[in-house]
Amino acid sequence: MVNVHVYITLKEGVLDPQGHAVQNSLTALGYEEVEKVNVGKWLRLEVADGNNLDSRVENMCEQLLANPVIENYTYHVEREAKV
Amino acid sequence: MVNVHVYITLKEGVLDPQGHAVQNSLTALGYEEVEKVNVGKWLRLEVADGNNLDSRVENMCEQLLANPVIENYTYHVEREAKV
Amino acid sequence: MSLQLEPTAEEIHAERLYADIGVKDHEYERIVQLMGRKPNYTEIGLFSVLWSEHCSYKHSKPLLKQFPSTAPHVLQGPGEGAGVVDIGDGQAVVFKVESHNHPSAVEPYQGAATGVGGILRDVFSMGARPIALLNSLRFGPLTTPRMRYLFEEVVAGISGYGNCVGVPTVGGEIQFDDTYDGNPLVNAMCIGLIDQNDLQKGIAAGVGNTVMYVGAATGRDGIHGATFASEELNEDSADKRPSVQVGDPFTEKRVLEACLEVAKSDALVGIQDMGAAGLTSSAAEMASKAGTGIAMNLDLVPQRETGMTPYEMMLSESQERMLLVVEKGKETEIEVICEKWDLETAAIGTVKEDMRLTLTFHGDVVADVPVTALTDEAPVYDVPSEEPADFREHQQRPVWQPQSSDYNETLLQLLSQPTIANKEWVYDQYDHMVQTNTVVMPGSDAAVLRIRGTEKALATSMDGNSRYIALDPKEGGKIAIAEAARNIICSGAQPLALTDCLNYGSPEEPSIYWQMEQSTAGMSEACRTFDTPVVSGNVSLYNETNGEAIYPTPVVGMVGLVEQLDHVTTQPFKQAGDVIYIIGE
Amino acid sequence: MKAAVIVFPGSNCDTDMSYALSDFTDAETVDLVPYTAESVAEYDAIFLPGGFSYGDYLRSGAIARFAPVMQSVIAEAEQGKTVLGICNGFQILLEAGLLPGAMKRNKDLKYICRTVDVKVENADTRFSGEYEKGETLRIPIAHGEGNYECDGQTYETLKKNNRIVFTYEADVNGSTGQIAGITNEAGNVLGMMPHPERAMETLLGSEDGRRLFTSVYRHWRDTHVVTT
Ligand SMILES: Nc1ncnc2c1ncn2[C@@H]1O[C@H](COP(=O)(O)OP(=O)(O)O)[C@@H](O)[C@H]1O
Repeated sequence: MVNVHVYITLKEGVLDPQGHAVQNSLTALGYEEVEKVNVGKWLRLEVADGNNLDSRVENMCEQLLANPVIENYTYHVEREAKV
Repeated sequence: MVNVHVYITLKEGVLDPQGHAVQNSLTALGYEEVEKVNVGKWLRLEVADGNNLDSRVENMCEQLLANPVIENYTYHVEREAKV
Repeated sequence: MSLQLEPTAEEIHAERLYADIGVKDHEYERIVQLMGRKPNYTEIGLFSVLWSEHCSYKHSKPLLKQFPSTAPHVLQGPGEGAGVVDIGDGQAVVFKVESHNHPSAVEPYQGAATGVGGILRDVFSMGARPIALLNSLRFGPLTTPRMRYLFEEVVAGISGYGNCVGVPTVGGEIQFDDTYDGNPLVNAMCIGLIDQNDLQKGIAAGVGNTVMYVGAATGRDGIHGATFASEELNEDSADKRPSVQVGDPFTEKRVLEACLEVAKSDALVGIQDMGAAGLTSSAAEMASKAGTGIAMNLDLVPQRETGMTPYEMMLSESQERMLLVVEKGKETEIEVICEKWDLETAAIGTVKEDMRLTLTFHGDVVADVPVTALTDEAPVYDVPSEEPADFREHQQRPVWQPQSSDYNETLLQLLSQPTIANKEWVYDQYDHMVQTNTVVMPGSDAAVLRIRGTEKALATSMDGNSRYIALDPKEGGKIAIAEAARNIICSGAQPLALTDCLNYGSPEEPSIYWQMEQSTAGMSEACRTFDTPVVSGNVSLYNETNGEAIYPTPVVGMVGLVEQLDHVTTQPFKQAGDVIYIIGE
Repeated sequence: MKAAVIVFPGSNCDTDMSYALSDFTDAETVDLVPYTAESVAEYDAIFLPGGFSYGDYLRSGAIARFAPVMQSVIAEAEQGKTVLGICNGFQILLEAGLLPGAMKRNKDLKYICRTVDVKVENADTRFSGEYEKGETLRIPIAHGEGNYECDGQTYETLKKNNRIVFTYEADVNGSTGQIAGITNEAGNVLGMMPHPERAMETLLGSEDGRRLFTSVYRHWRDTHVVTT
């Protein structure tokens, strides 16, 4: 079993209303040092390890997890340290 | 300027209907190797570097970014490689 | 927590562990007497939730008895999931209000959302399709970030849940006052429509019938929610947080559709929502109403988490779950319907003759309790009451005549009070039109919903003014009913009946109990005058923060019938030149 | 005309849509078709209703787009059959790639339920034939994710080819070009966020939505019924 972490965010150039709202709230709370915020998703998948893990994960992202029209994704596979 | 990445997820034991729906959908699409999905948030903050960065970020998480009642968070600070 | 780590019956007794879960010494003694032995950990857990104020009404039952609750048009008064009122043509309207104050104070979004979820289930478990939601909210002044957060999140939670399930939120009311600073109130009401033939009850009748579980799997959510709701909030409340229940409106929508289909099946004998105190209250109450017992095998309960103990399963308040009693041999009929809606089902038990709730787990009997001990034998307290010292003072105060030198300015000041101001910001977030029956939308005196296929409509409104009640509970109680009735009448409807939510501080405080007595007496009197019986309701006590109680806040939800759609009247002035009358004093 | 209204788990405007069709058009058949149906080929027009299919989890429409029935819906759309998605239905059509662009959360992050002014930009489609170009309609919106997003080039193409059928008269949710509804290139698929099925009767506030359904019906009649 491996943990796959998928990170999804809006593409550069796509307005991020959520990020904007978070940044405004941070400024209002006095965190003026924060200059930009993007809000994205982080999905953790527990996956049975196997052949083609990478290409399978990529397919999942392309097909379902991210919307390629407005989103980018990256992922990384975390293999538990062998005992 | 540094990039701070904040990762937010539901606490252990808190129902994650979203994760559940995504997992079902992945199974239906034939990705039966996926045994569990959690959907969390990933925020990227561009922050002016400075003193107490860590404690400031922690405060932001506690105060606004995460909902400590049901969510856990972690973060890491990515400093751009010096030229 | 594993089973072996649970305290033994002896330890629970010797170390008074029952007190940690809200059971008083004399209550414990009574439990031992009723059982003929000391309860084990699971058993004391069952008692702690069923004997909590939330489930047993131990401090409020005598007061509820005063309410008129019968009339020729009342088909079902208090006692079931919701009240049922005849509206002619073989149809009936089903409604109830429920509080979710404490959960909302801790986690406002989920607290409010699951409040909506719970009241929806109370209505559709009767076999009725929910056609409208309302809510009554109380917050402190919006001057602190915390209060603005609570307010925004409560509204978002109501909207997030109701909108997704597809039941329009058509009305409600909001007031802001210092008294709610530490203890906001979130009361949600649901109205359903049903063909009288389809009415269902929460009973476990028919020895040998199967007890089935439908809906979301059980997790450790909200364990002790019902006890928690019966305690005051204090600094420790934060520690109880991880037990927060999270709502899943998508599952609720499927449970709703499945239950309405199941309700048409002959296989169904009884059905009840697993609300507060989950599996415990639904099983015990269904058996109690039928005079039967239930034996359940907890290994068969669908579980979301591993290693759950019987105690945890019985007390879990995981949302979107229903308990069904199904005619033996007809289980597949139910399974087929649930499968269509992609829902988990499990046959987890059997109706017994012995009038006991018997639970087995991993082959052992882990609880064996007489059903009546859990329900009928729950204590009812005769509480001392005492007129508060300042009551007479208030009464003797001279009538205050407001003075204003600039009426325009005063008017603007009044209109900018959050309590008076336009609430569009709130109701724009609620889908108030889905199901396409909303004739009068939020913003008028009462919301009006047409009944498709007829010329009739329903009018509904929620009202309550705790300041009046704090000053004079009896008159204030009458005023609350009268206000609701006026709103219904102004909309062109005849008031039919009402549901009420009684939000107060600790009943163990004599002056608060006195307020409860007086205000409910006033309400009862007004109900008789208007011929609007109370068909359902809810009681929320211990609304206090660090010893400071809220104003007594009974809230009324009334439903009226519009006989002809063209009787519907709305609030705004219609055109220049129309004459304005004032009726009344 | 045989009309199919698809019911996904979590759809909640399905019955409203079906009333709009059966009470206000001359459609012979209006069926609520479950998401598990294998084919919708027998229908002349396919309607994807509003609601929260699959709870709108992950992204609205993302999971519904893979519901079993969608294969057939996509195939029929590609063959030129009339397909109309309203609100969540629009979101599903976007996710399915039958229409360009994507939906984001409303610019102020709140769900909005309100009747708004919607302008008819193109009255020359099978969905809007009974409206006048430039006409203002009063139609309710009810959505949290109706902030339509597309890249500049897509927007230019939509404009150039008259594929923008409806726009909001005010910026209600942040949509690119205040877009409220668009068609595909062939003009047989329409997605729109406003709810015409909620604007069928003056009793409920407006009947400006009626002509959308009658337009679809008339188009079907004109192309299928041989008049003698
Ligand atoms: N204030 C009240 N007025 C009238 N009836 C009430 C009141 N409070 C509770 N009831 C009735 O008592 C019964 C039990 O209520 P409750 O425990 O809230 O049900 P549930 O288990 O569905 O939450 C219900 O029929 C309810 O309508």
